[in-house]
Amino acid sequence: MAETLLWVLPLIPTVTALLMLTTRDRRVLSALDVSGSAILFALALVLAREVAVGGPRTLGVFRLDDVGLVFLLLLVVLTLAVSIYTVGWLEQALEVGNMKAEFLRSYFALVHAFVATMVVTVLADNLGILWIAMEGTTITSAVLIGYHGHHHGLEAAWKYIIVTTIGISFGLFGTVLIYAAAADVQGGAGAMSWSAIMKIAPTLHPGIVRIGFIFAMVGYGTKAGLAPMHLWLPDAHSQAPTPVSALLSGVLIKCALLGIIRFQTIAAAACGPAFPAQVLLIFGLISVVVATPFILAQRDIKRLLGYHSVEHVGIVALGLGFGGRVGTYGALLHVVNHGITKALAFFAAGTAIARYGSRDMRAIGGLLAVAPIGATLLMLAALSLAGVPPFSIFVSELMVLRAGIGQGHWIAIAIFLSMVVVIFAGLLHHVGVMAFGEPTATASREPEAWFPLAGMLLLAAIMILLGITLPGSFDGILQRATEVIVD
Amino acid sequence: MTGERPLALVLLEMTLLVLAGPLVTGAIQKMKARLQCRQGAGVLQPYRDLTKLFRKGTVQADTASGLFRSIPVLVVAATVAAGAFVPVVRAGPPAFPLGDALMLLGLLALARFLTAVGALDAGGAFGGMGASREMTIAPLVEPVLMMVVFSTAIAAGTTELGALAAHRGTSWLLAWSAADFLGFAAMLLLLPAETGRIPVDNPDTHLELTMLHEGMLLEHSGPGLGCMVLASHTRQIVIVAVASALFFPVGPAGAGVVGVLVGAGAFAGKILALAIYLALVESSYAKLRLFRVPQYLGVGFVCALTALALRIL
Amino acid sequence: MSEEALHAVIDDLGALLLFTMILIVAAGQIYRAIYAVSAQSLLIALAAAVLATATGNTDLWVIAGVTLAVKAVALPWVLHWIVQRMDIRREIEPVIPIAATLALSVVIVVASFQLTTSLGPVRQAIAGNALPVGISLTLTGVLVMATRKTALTQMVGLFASENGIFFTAMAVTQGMPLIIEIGVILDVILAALVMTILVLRVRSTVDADVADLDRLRG
Amino acid sequence: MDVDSGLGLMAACYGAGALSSLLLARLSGRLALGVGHLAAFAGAVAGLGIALGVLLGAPGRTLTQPLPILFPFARLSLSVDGLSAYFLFVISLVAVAAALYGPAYLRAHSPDAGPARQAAQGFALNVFLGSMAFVCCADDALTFLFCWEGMTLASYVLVVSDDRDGENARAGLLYMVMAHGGTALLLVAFLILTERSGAFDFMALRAAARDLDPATRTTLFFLAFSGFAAKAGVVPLHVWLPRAHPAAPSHVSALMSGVMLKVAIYGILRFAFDLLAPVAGPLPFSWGWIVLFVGTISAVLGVLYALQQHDLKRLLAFHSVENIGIILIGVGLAMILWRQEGVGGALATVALTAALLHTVNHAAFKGLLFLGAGSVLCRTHVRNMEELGGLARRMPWTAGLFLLGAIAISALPPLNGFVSEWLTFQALLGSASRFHGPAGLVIVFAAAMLALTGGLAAACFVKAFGVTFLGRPRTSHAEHATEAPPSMIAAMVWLGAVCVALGVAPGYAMPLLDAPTATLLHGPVASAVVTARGPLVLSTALMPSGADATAISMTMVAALLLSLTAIAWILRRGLQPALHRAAPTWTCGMKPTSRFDYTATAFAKPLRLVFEALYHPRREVTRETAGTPYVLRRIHYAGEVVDLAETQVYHRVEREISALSQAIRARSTGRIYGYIGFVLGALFVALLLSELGR
Repeated sequence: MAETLLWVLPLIPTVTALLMLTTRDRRVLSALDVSGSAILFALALVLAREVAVGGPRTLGVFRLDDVGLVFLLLLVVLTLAVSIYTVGWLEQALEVGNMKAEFLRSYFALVHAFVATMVVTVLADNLGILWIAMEGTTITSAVLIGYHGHHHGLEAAWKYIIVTTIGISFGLFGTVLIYAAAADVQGGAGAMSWSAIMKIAPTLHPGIVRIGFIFAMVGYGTKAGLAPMHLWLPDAHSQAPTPVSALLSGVLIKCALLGIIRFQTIAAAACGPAFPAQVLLIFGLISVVVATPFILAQRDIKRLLGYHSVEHVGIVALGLGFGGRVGTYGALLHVVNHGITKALAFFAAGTAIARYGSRDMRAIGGLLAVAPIGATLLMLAALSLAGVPPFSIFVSELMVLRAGIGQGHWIAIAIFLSMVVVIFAGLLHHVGVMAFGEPTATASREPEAWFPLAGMLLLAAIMILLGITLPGSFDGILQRATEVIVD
Repeated sequence: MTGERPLALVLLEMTLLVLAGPLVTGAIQKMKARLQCRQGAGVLQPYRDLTKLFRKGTVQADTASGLFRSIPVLVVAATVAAGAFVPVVRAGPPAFPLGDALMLLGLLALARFLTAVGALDAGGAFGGMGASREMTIAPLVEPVLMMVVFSTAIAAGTTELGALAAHRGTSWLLAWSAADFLGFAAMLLLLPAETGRIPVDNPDTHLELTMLHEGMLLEHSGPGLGCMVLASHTRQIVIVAVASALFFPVGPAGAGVVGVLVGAGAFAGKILALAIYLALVESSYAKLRLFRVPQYLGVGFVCALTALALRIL
Repeated sequence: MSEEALHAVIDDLGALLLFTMILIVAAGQIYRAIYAVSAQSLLIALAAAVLATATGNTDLWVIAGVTLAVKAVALPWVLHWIVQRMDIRREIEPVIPIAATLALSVVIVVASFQLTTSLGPVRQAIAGNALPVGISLTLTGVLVMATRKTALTQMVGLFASENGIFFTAMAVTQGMPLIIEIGVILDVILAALVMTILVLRVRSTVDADVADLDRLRG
Repeated sequence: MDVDSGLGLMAACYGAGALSSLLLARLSGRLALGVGHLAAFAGAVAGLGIALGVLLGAPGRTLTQPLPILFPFARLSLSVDGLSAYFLFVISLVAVAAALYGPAYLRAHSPDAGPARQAAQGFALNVFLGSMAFVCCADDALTFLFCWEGMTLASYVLVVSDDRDGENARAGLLYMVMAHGGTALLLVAFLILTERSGAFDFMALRAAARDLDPATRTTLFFLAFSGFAAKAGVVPLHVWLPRAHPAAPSHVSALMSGVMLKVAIYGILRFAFDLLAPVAGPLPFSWGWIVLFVGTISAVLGVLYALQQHDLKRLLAFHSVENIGIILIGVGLAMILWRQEGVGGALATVALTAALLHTVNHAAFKGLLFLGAGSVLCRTHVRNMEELGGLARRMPWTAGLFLLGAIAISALPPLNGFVSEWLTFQALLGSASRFHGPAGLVIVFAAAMLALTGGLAAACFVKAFGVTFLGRPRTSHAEHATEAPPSMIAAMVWLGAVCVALGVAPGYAMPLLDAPTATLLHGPVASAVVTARGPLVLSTALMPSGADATAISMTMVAALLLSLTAIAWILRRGLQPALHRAAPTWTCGMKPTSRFDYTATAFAKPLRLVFEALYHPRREVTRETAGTPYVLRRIHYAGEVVDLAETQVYHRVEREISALSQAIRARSTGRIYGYIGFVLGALFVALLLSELGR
């Protein structure tokens, strides 16, 4: 049952994508969109229960263990939320003219193809497949980023595809080296499956693995938006259509992180946990520090959120770098929390942008007056991103911090905390500028549409829920995932 | 501990202070007049003024609030109450806890506070000016006064004036330590400021620009003004009494009627001495500019601080 | 063919690959770069063939064929077509002088050899020149992208570095599983396709080279 | 009421209030507001019940309430011991008034508020009160932090909710940022402990703290202390306070100034005497002295800056800085004296009693004053004193109660402010005679500064009350003011009554202080030391010198004052019936107008000149002359006093950071080859480093 699901899961978005091409009617497309995501969601939940009780499931090059499960859940939840949000967003976008009715089906098809590739990356056990799917996400999302067709979008798309392809090719190089090291010990195709490699990892040649890990780290790190390879990220995430931005920031960079985690486990087994931890720690710190000034001095709200993703990916890397059960657990939790919160933030920002017809935060004013609920959600998301309880991100940051203190990385902690406080100030300032004050003339006064709100409220509910409690089942998954990574 | 001063005695001392208050003023005025080679009014003049005031009718500013009428009452009550905490004729704590030096200073501050509020109530520039200046000087005087009190209190381990006096016993100048001298010097510097006399304030003037305390009384009239004046008389004698209780021996504790009489005589003597001092200062100095006063008080502050330091080190 | 001979051949091919890479770096004209890349791909295909004969791994024949068809012929042809389709300037516009780029590539080569010699005792295939050559090919390819202004030259650099990876994959591991190789090549084709579309669209909407756009900053 | 179920009840009340005000807002904003505040009122009453139940219950009684397991890695629970109960008591005391005051105020102050805003205010108020109450009841780090941040967040919402102008937003921002920074420090302090203990509950933290080395212990304390100080508005971390507190609705200002700062005090006490305290022996030397020093500085600077404010609520906010300083003097003294051999114990109790008593006193009179300022604000919509005046005749109740509060905060007998300052003085004196050498001098200096503070406070409130309520109205706003609605008056009367009660019969309040003093000091309890000679007498028995201790009786003094007032009143009526008439004020014969009245600026000018060095006053005078310079048409004077910490430190830092980030951002050329270069460089450097790392 579960094994077949492993095959079915990637097929669903693929089929949905193909179905999209058969019609032009917007309602049908939206219905397809939502139902496809819903089915994916449901099946993923079934699979999750299977795995939670029966342990990892393997089928050919596909394998779902608890680590993958964490990412899979995030993926399907966000896909569903995005679909719901898109229904409402589309109307606004069509009015404004960002989207052309005749290209809609290709848009939807691409989105689902994108989702399909991401599903594969999450399910892939074979590092080669992982890489292929990852490159696949690059290609599909590149088209989506350039979708609006104005030359900002095209520029972003070009930068995105070139830079990430380079990164990914480094990733491939890393994969090749790991494969080479593994093939020495045990030849054949099995030498490329992560689970098989993990069995023999301690016997691998540390030198090669070391080089391989660095290549993979930089490669997938580029895709994950770790500084200093992050430069494409704010461009891409700011230019993509809002739902796509949410997927990019919420899920895609997390998939890249999954890749990094896979290689980290191998490296940790082969040349001791200290080495990959150090690398992750350094990249994480760089990301947090580099993101700060750009967040403070930002004017474009979506770029702001993009740089925020850089910071948070950095925090995840820090968590993995601090290591230990706590750190890893915190990092995984942070992956989920940030994914959900960031998607929410992008949604709220998207509606605000549609309302004001501008992405300059100085032009968006008095949002609370014209759109109280949307503004409130935006502020909630911002506060959560800034790490304020009772919102989810506080908990995961707390654990990362705890791990750091436990390991005694005082300097890292000091830098991290001061940056977090400064970023908090900047973010709150920006949001305050948008939310308070008198609404600007350009603002449309029409009441808030329900469909985008529904998508946002779903995410906000999860965000607050994860902020005030951690359900036992979810905790169990995280615990087992931590075990997989740590020992 | 058993108190040496029963309630009756305390009240008696308090009334004594109230009654003797105007006399001290009169005496000082007389001495000043003499020193300035004038005849001067009789020593009892303040009493006459008071009785006259209490007979007169009142003119109240039409802008004043209902508060204005009750201000003089509260002021005089607070000031007189402060008089209850000073040992006059007999040292030693009262038979029952009442109030200490801090309470005394607090009540005087309350009186000052209310006076200033009353001064602002009528509106008009002079009241405000007086209040502003009074409330500028007061915060500078109070800490110094407190430190003087502390400098003796630390030795005695209490801030209750009767107990302080008892602790000092009948030791006289010869028995003084350096701290006592310094403290007393500070006290002498403070007396004119607290009693509103030259060089800090000038009780005789009614030239608006120079007056502090008088400025606050401008809008009061008749019995109200009477209360205010009585209050300032009382305040003066209370301060003087505090000074004498802190530094001079008070009538021996536990003595009988004779002792009380002796104490009363001693009290009169001490008060007279300090009155003479005040008169001398007033007629031999000029009033300071308002913004020179802080320097003047600074000297007192240094003396008091040194006194404290000597006590502690 | 004997083990030593095989490694000797592979090393020679590696040397040739490095040479073509130098050509790409030094190329002052877009056509030269394109030809150099196709030549490079040709050498890769050759290497695949050699390995196939040596190891008798039939997958490698397929790979050799695909590489020949796609990377040595198709992609260069596409690039060529683009150049002619929209007559962009033939000259390559370097960000830093070509001489400097050459110097940097030398640094890269030396560094990668140093890197691999410090690996310690490993199998001949890795200890030999294959790995360092692969690394330096990959990095130099990226270096080309980082020092050229036009979109086409960047694509050229990308393919070059892909070649480096392919060479490493074959030489060091005697070829990865076929499906993976195919998938990789498919991805490369798709990526090339999307890039081409982007280049053309930018050229058609705003008459500019996509790699020159720098509106998004900060 | 059954105390054990109280916590649940209180939580239910606040929760219900929060939710109902969100849900009812769709029906009607006013309804939501009313119900929300009603629930808050109920919650506050429940809080009072719990607090009194624990404080007056069996000694050492602690009620603990495990919470559902929300996080697998932490066991959460609430526990109300003496200290918690006392602060819960203080919070609820003011909360009652605020809940009573709120609806009428909000309606009168911003009648045009939409339902969304009213819902937000009702919701935030309940969350604010609830989280404040539960911070004090938290028995584990996680609950503490959650409620702590909830408190900050809710108050932030209330601050920005009042008016949607930029001023509030900026104030809120500054507030949030500083609070967040403080929380970050707390977080580290807590986490260091949790890492050692492996658990989050305070019991485990105590155990972990038992075997700390002195250096770590002290580091932890100062981490926590600076975290709390940022919240308590201790100089130099006070800059947010005078901006944020006035910006909030007045009853919330009352809560923030009167209560929220005290929660920080609670945190300091909890850390110093409970969590981090060594098993035996006195606290590390540096703690108490630094706290004492900081407290003294805050007290003096707070009142000095307050003197120069013309914004009524801002002035009050600065006074909170002062009073927190006074409380910290007591706390620091208690830290110094605690477990000192000899009679240090009794003295420590006196000091702590003074601090705790001043906590509740300040809550009462500061709450009263803010509510008074609020009713002035909602009737005149003016916060600047210079535009007020003459309100005493138009709002007699408000004026009277404000005057009461003013006398209390100026530490004048017979009201409560005097009592706690008297105790502080006694503690200072006692310890001064105990510590010979420089230590004693420092203490005496603190005493002198305290005295100075009292005097300045009196001056400040003569100005505040006189300029706002007395004289003639300066603007039409003040001209047409009317008395505040009865519910607001009632709230003020409640707090005023507390002030009088605590002032006239403080002895009866001492039993409330037994539990906290016992919990913290394990030494002689408050009433054993302070009211040893009967509830009507404040004394400092068991004083070190052994000599006859000082004893005063507020009740007696009050009685004396009362009787004397009666006598004086007779005197005031005059010895014989005489005519009584009203006439215009004497202004040298000119027709008096409101322009003759002394302004706040003018009133504070002499002190501004005396303390010029601290103020750096800025003044510009512009003269309009008619042709010749000798004929002046009008002179325009503008002057202001700058807060040194703010201008010299905060603005500078802010400017530097933003300038830096602007510069960095400007460096980025959106050139793709640059992007690629970074990727390549990163890889290259990483490879090299890994090689060197071997």
